[in-house]
Amino acid sequence: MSASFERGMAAFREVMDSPIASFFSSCVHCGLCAEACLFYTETGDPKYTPIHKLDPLKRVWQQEYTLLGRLGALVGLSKPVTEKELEQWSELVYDSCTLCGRCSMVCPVGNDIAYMVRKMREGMSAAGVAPEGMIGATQRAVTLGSPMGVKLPALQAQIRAQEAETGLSIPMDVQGADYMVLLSSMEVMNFPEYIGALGKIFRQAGVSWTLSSKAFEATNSGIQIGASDIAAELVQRIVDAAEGLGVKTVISPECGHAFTAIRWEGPNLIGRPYRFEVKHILEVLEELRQAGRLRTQGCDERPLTFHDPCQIARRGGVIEQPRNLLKSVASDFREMEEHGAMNWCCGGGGGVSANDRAEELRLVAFKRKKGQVEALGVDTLVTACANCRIILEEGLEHYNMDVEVVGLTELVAEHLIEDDK
Amino acid sequence: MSAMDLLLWSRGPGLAIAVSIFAFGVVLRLFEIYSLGRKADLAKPRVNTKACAGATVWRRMLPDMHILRRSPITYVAGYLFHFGLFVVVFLYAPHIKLIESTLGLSWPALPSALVDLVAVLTLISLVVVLVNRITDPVKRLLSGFEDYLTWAVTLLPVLTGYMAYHHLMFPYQTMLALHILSVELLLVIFPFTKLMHAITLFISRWYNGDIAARKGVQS
Amino acid sequence: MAKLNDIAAIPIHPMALPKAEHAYQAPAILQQLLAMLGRLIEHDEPDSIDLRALPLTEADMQSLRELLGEGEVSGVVTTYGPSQVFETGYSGVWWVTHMNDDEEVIGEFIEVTYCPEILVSPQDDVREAREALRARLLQNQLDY
Amino acid sequence: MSEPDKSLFDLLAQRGVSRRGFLKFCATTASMLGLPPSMSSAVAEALTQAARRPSVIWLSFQECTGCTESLTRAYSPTIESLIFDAISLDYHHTLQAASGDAAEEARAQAMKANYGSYLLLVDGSIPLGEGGAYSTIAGHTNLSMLKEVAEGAAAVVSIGTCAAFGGLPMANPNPTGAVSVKDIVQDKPVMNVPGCPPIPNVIVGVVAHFLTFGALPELDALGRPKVFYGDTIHDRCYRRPFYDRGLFAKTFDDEGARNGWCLYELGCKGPTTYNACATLKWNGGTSFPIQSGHGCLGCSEPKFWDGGGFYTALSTPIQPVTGAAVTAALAGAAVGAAVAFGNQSTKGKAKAAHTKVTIDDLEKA
Repeated sequence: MSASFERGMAAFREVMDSPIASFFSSCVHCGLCAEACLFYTETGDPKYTPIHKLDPLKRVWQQEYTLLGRLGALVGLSKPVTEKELEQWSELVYDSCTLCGRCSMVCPVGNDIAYMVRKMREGMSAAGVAPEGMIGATQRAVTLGSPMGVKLPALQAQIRAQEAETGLSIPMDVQGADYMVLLSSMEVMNFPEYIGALGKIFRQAGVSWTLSSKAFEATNSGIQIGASDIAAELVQRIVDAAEGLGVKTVISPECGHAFTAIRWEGPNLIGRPYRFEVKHILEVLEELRQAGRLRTQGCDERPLTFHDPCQIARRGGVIEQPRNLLKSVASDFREMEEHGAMNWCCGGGGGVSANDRAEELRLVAFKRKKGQVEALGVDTLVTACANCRIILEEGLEHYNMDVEVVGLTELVAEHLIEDDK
Repeated sequence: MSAMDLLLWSRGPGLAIAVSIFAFGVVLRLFEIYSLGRKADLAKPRVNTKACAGATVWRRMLPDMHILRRSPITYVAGYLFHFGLFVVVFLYAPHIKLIESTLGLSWPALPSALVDLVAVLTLISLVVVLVNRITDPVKRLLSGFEDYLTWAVTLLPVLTGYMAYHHLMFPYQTMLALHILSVELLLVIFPFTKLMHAITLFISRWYNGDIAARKGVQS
Repeated sequence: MAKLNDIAAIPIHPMALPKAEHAYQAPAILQQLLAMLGRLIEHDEPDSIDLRALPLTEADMQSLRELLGEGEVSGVVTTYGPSQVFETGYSGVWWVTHMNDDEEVIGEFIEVTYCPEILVSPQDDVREAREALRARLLQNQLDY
Repeated sequence: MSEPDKSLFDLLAQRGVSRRGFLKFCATTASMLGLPPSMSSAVAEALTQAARRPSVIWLSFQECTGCTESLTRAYSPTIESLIFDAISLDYHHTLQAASGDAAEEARAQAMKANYGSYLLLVDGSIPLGEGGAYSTIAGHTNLSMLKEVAEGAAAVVSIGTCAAFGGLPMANPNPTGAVSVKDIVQDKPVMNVPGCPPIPNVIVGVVAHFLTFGALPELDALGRPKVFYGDTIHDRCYRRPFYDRGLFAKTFDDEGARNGWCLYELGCKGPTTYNACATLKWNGGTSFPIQSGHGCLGCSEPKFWDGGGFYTALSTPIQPVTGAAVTAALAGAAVGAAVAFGNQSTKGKAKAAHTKVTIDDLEKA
């Protein structure tokens, strides 16, 4: 079997549910979702209006799931969706949507547009119109265990380096540990200090934790490309490892969509609830801080702000925790005007960062974040998502801005009180 | 057919037909929507979502201030004509009488002159909405025949009502008949066009609020 | 039907007398009279208002009468029922009420003129009167 | 009998009407005709010029004699009655002294003598059911009599709602198959003077207009003289300001009713009824229904008897809609269930056809 238009159409039919039918029934074409989408606000091109990106899905719904649409189709009044259209829509559904969900927050009739784009990608990927870059990343994730092709030996090498630097030992495959930590390839390759930071924090807090050699990768390309079967396979690896080790809690790394994949979509993908809990690393850190087990000293005095990763804040509900943590280690924390649940995306979420052909558009969309940072006059940007971090760094560099990007976990780790070793 | 015949038809069989199609259509559409079903969410929710979903239904009545600044015409004209329609439809004495006679519910009316003024504001804002739809690139891209049809069918009852009240163009009986017929047209197309949003927006907001609230976000 | 005997017990509420605030049209009519007086003075154009063509309340009529008042001249023209004519407190504004033999009002006007036409002796009548008088004198001469 | 060489003015003079009296007559006639006071000189001129004393034939069909009663209640016996002195009412089987063959003979004579110029006044509707057997006069059906008399008429005036629009006899279920005059007479000018009954002054007024100006007055779309039927009762109602302020009597004995508030909610049909009741009033200008505390029934409009209850507001449906709506909703549920079944099957088929997507399925072959 291979991807085909028919498989795509069948997938559209399969994903249709009551919320989608209600959303399409409610849309009054007011166009306000455009004003919430950075791809529209930064380009001014109306084709980037979020609801417009769903046009083929809407027509399938109308023509196949409403009486009037069926009658219309019978007498030849409706325009059937064509393969060519799906190819055209590929750019709108993949390149110009980060699934950030900002449109879903402002729609006056309450349509969750991001929910529908996620569903629409099921059909788009089945029809074979997903971007090459994302297909490649997905294939690597399944065959190699990581979209970036990071294998266990690479991780082990990074762990050894961190152990050397911190003088701590990083636990691996510890049966019965309380926490199993997941990582994203980007952290492994680009920000290995995250692993060291975790080691320091957990040592101070006295937490029993472990990594798994069978499942350390938390990112899930299946979610981004919209192939639930593949996403389920990737989630299953983690579930098997966590349940095999008998951990109580699995910790999602500082990566937005990984959190969505493992925390919110996972149980639905594998078709059953977990026998463990899933928490984002920031939730765990804030719990430890509140319990007095995470003690810090000193404050970073640089003016800094926090970039909310969409999937962690707006689509993940982790909003207060990073602020509490940040305030405990920074004295000049400034909020962007629109933040938390109404933050603006960096432009690289939802698989856009893995999609080479979207790069130019993504850098145009970055102007929104650039403007937000400039308005605050800060020189440090804290965030909690490895993907955001890379996109922010690229964008800042592209626009020649002298702003440093820091991971929140590492920032917290830097201010840990050094206990007797 | 005399004006009186037309009026009697519109007040009698016409209304019965229109209300029947409306009731038929709305029930059918609700079946269509709910029959597609929704998979139970197996992920452990952060909070009990019912109250939050209900809150979203109400919260979406208010604009996001940043979006309001970006698109003031959509909001101001949109609010104005929705508010105007509400006043004209539900606070004008003859309309209340109609509701009372069919549903048995009644409430005090506003002075006719005030309703008249609101009707004018409604008409103006509807025209603004149309101009905005034609000139704004986003709205123009999204708009099709249905959008212009529903606009016209929404405008007509207000316009004919205003004209009947002021005895413009046709004798009162004819104008009143046209007014009632225009409302009947609205009822007939309501379930099968985006006018249905007046009902489904509550369902949509509920779903939206529910999806967000499971994750601990008030949307 | 037994209740029919209680018919005397049904309360009867006489309608309240019209109140001054129910005089909706009177102010508008006064405005109109002002304009009519202007045209009479400047262009010598008399005019009148047909009160029965207007939807006036009793209160309107009453307040109009009170506001206009009564002036120096009043009289009755008796022809096919009486016609009452009086000048209001405002010179040039006359109130004319035509009645039939049964004294039912068949026409009611406010006339803005120097003298209502019905009071002026018709030229033909004056001419006939001269002839009649002349004939009478001629008769008298014969008699003497 | 008739003196066709004499003008109305001459006739009046003959009866001792003075020049002042004539002036008064013209002023009140203009007022009655709904003309502005300045038109009274035009009336005077027309009357002095006019030299006619037309024959009038009055036919009564399916009616209650209310219209004739109304006519005889026109201000008596003075000025307007002179108009009737000026016409020759040659046949009116209720009012005339002659009866039987003599009466019918008078009609035949009048028709013969004035063929093509007489005015035909009709009250009552014409039954067509059972070959017209429901109403006959001297062995003639109403239909045949109307056709016969209308043929030689200069114009026809339908007096009352029955003649004008079918009225009560034509009301649902219309057992006699009643129709209006206009349904029968289509080759003559027909003027409608509806009302149940029409205001007496209006009957007199339209005849006066015919006498004065030699023609029917300007008519509206329903064939009614605009001077009397140009405005709705509602437009000319002294209670209108209460409507505009939203003050309505809720029952016939509440505070609002006592304060003279608008009767809209008590079923007043004033807004859709064109007539002169609110200005001309009844009983010599004494009052009219709304002034006496009752809503307008809309009696001068077509189908007023079938237009919903007299005591239900104009904006309410005239037939219940709840039953139809419930039935329709049930039908919607039934069709909805069928569509739901279809949707489930469409979705089910898509699901059944689903084969697990693997990484090899992401690209087209």
